[in-house]
Amino acid sequence: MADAPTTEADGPTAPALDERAQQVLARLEAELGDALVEHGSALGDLVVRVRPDAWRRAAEACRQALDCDFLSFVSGIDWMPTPVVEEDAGGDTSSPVQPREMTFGVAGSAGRLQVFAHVESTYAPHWAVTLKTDVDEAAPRLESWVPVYAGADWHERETWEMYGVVFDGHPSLRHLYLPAEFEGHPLRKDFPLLARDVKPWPGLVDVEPMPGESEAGETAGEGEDAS
Amino acid sequence: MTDLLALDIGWGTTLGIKTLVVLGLVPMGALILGYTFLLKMMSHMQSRLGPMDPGGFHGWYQLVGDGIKFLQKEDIMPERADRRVFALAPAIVVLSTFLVFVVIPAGPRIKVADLDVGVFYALAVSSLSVIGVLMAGWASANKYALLGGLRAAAQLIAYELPLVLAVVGVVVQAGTMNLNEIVVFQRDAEIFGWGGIGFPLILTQFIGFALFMVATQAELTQPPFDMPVAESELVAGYMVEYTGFRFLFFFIGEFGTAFAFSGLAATLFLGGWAVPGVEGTAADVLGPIVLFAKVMFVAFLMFWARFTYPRLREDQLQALAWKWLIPIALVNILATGVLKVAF
Amino acid sequence: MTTTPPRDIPEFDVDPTLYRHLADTQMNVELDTGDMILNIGPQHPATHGTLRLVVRLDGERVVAADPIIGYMHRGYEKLVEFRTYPQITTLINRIDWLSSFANEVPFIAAAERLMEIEAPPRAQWIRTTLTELSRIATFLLFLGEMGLQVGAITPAFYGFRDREYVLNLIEAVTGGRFHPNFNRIGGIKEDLPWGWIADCKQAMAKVLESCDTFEDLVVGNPIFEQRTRSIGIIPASVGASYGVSGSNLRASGVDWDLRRDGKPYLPYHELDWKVWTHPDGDSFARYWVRLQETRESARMVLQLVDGLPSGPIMAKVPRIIKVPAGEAWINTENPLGEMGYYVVSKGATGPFRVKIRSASFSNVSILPWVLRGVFVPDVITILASLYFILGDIDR
Amino acid sequence: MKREVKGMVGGLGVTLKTMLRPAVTVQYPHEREDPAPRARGVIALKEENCTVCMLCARSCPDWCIYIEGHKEQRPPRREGGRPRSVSLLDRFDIDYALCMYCGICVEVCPFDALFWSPEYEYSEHHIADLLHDKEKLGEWMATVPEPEPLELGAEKAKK
Repeated sequence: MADAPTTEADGPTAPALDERAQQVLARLEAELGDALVEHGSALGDLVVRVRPDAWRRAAEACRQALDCDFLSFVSGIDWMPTPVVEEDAGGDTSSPVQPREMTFGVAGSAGRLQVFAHVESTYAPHWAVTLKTDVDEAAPRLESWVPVYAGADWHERETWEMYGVVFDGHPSLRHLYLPAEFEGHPLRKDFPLLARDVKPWPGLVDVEPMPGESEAGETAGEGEDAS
Repeated sequence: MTDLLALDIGWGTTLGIKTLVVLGLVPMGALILGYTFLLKMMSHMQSRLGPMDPGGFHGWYQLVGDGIKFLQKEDIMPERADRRVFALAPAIVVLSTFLVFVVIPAGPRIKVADLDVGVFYALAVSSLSVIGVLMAGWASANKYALLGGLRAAAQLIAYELPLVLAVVGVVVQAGTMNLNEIVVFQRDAEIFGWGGIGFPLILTQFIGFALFMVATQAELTQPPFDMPVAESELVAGYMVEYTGFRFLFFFIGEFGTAFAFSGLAATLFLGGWAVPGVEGTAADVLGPIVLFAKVMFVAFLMFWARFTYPRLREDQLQALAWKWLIPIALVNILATGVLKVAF
Repeated sequence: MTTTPPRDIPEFDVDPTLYRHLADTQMNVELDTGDMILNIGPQHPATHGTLRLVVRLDGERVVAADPIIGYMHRGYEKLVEFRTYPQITTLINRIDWLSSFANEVPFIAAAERLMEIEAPPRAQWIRTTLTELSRIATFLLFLGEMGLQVGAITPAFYGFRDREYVLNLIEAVTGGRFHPNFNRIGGIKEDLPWGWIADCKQAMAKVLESCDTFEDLVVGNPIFEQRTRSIGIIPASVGASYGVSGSNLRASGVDWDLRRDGKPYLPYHELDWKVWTHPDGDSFARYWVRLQETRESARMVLQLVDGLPSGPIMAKVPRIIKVPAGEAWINTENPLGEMGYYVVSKGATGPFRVKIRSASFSNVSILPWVLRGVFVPDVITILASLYFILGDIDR
Repeated sequence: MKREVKGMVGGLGVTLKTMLRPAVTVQYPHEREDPAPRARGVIALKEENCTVCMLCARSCPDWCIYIEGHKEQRPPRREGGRPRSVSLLDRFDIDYALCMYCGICVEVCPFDALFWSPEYEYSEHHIADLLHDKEKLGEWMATVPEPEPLELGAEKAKK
């Protein structure tokens, strides 16, 4: 569909797809037709976004038409920015500040949650492709890849417990890493990292000012300037 | 020894002394083998030093200290264990070790019991230990222990046969089952008219010796046949629930039996205490030393293999016993018999 | 050497019914038939840490096996979202702690690509040297460890002993035996200390000698061969669909090595080396392939230190590192297999999302398939031959 | 069959040969191997160089550095100059129970106040004792080695 990748414009100009990636794309387009929503390039690697209802068909196409017999990973991504509880919660400036508005990466997204996967070929010329698909935020569901790639089993279990995406047709969707009674989906952006909340940030300037000098401590905030 | 001291000792006292000697010998032998081979030889084979500090000289005190530590430990019994069987099992294992020691002669008169069926007796009582092992495995109420116990039972039964058959060649050649007489036979026989070193039966019974060593290794559940304890699979097999002095019993049983089997091998194949040309009281003094040296040599071979080889699988072990060792042993007996008649 | 034909294995099947029942064992173990359920781990000598295997036994034969992981899950994918790029290398060091240096490389490479920075040649060569050294360290331990798991104690000590020589080298350069934290975006932290190259050559001679020792002590031993030949056969197609990678897949005859076939990430193409494969796909093949790769790596290190270019070790890098928005997927050939990072950046000082693809995770996920029908001792052999690091499974 | 026998005997040869060679063990408390000069053992603090800029505490991924300070007036360096205000350390603690030994603090320090020392013998019975205060961190300064010379082909250090 849309040929121009909708990467954020301020990034470095993404290198165009090389010849190998072009071939992969051509084959995928032939296999999937209009189920292939968008494609883009992540530093020259092909990233395609497929319609959610074609998720398993995309896997079959990769396995059969592209010889991509090797499953690298299946995982999810939450594009929502981390909600800020208070403006200066503990004054912690050590964590990276991400943009506040929701932006999407290579090949775009329809909403907050996406599932993405990478498959490779063990045969020369070692074709590889990253597949993305959108899942509904309210009721994330997707077809399982297990019938196509047996190794998707654990990856999908992980995605399920970390993002709450339910995979239809998965043999036993149960907790992989976390205890069975765990609630919540830790890798979603609205799941707080408690380790950063329970302890005050030690980076706060704690230099007693000289008598007569103003409080507020901006005097010694030379952290950035000093070096 | 009695004439040497020119004392008239009653049979009761003699029995007491003999019992004490055996009771002392077994832990002693276990200690010596444990220290020399398990702690020191293994360490050096693995490019390490082993214990160096306890006792000052090369950590000689380490095992004694370990023994004392075991005695101080709390006596833990699994909740669902069969308590009486659990408690009895180590005692049976150690008992079988004690009983083997009884018949091994260390000199013309230094012997606890002079049985006419010594060979038969030794091999019979040594397999008593399997009952203890099976009891331990069953009573522990632990799946690993159960697997270990069952493996041990299967293994010890399979290897009893080659062990006995390997010895038959010696018995045929010496014409007696009395261990002391076998030693005397080896001392007095000559190699083509030359009696410098007597006639250690290993010269003709080399195959028998090799089979005996392999079967011994299996009897002692040492690598390459240590499936019943299999550290990396069953953790410690039938011993997994044992601690404190009960574990110490198993330890003494393991190394005591190794000592006893080395003694048997030395007696049957290497000429035992015999030193050609030395007789009477001198032989009584020299005999134990010579026997000890031979025991250490045999034990060295045993432990050398133990520290070098990986372990077989249970079915492969059975295949080895039934397909290779037993047929070879039978052929060996046949050949010995034929040659015995021919010469 | 005769190669045993593989067992009759269906080409491709996922029949979870056999182990679906075990899904419930995580909560309660129910013995509904005469089979015995044996719980191997999380504390068991053969599981190198805290892997837990629930196996259902018929006698000593495994009917079904279910690995339970997560006892060491540290949530790195979450933690890295709260850290800046320079801070992250300390964390990802600890994923596969035996070859920590190799863990850093793909992440740093991804950040460098996004920033359009290229490390100077000398830095690249030193990176390659240290990556290969960590591969040697990992494999030497494996070569000994595998002996231990099949019952021979001694090789394990040789493995630990000889690995020390390599760790000493890594420590002399990076300051850390296990956690070097030595890669920086745009280069490396420090240059080699004086006399290091000579030490390195000596150590490589020892490594090659050590490989011969393992050949005599382990590979040549008929008992070892009996225990490993045709045990745990993984056909190439099944292995690939489970994501089994690295030496494990090459032991199944797949001639695929990311150092040669992947996107170039380190100057491997300037070296003279070969990719080892073995057609059998059994435990023995996996051991054999790793033994050959250890030798190959030692030879590569010798070439690397001989051809080390001179020059700077850091490219020009802004003082505060902000990675431009974009996505990068870098996968590399780590000692345990394919290690990859999918880095999503939004232009901040830290990544927005990092998907860590660790090798052991996929290598171990094949266990339910490969353990079916083997004996309990073979379970241990197969676990050892797949060679996993718990930190690499649980991340 | 010949290969099998060779394999069995070859293994025995390896262990026997090793047994006859000296062991590699170092009897630690009696003798010790010195770690490499670059080894990251413990962090030493040169207090007079510290300006309480908090850079180390901020860049620490584990949040294990705790700093407090105060300001003081000092006489001017040159005649007639303005009096300087300097920041002095009151507290500089590193919690080695949390520290990951990454060395980021040493690297970011702009005034050369933090150094690595290869010293490693500071284990404690109580985890709280692993919090080293500025006096203790200052003591480690004595064990900081000189920077090593670099291998051939390295760029000369800029400092």
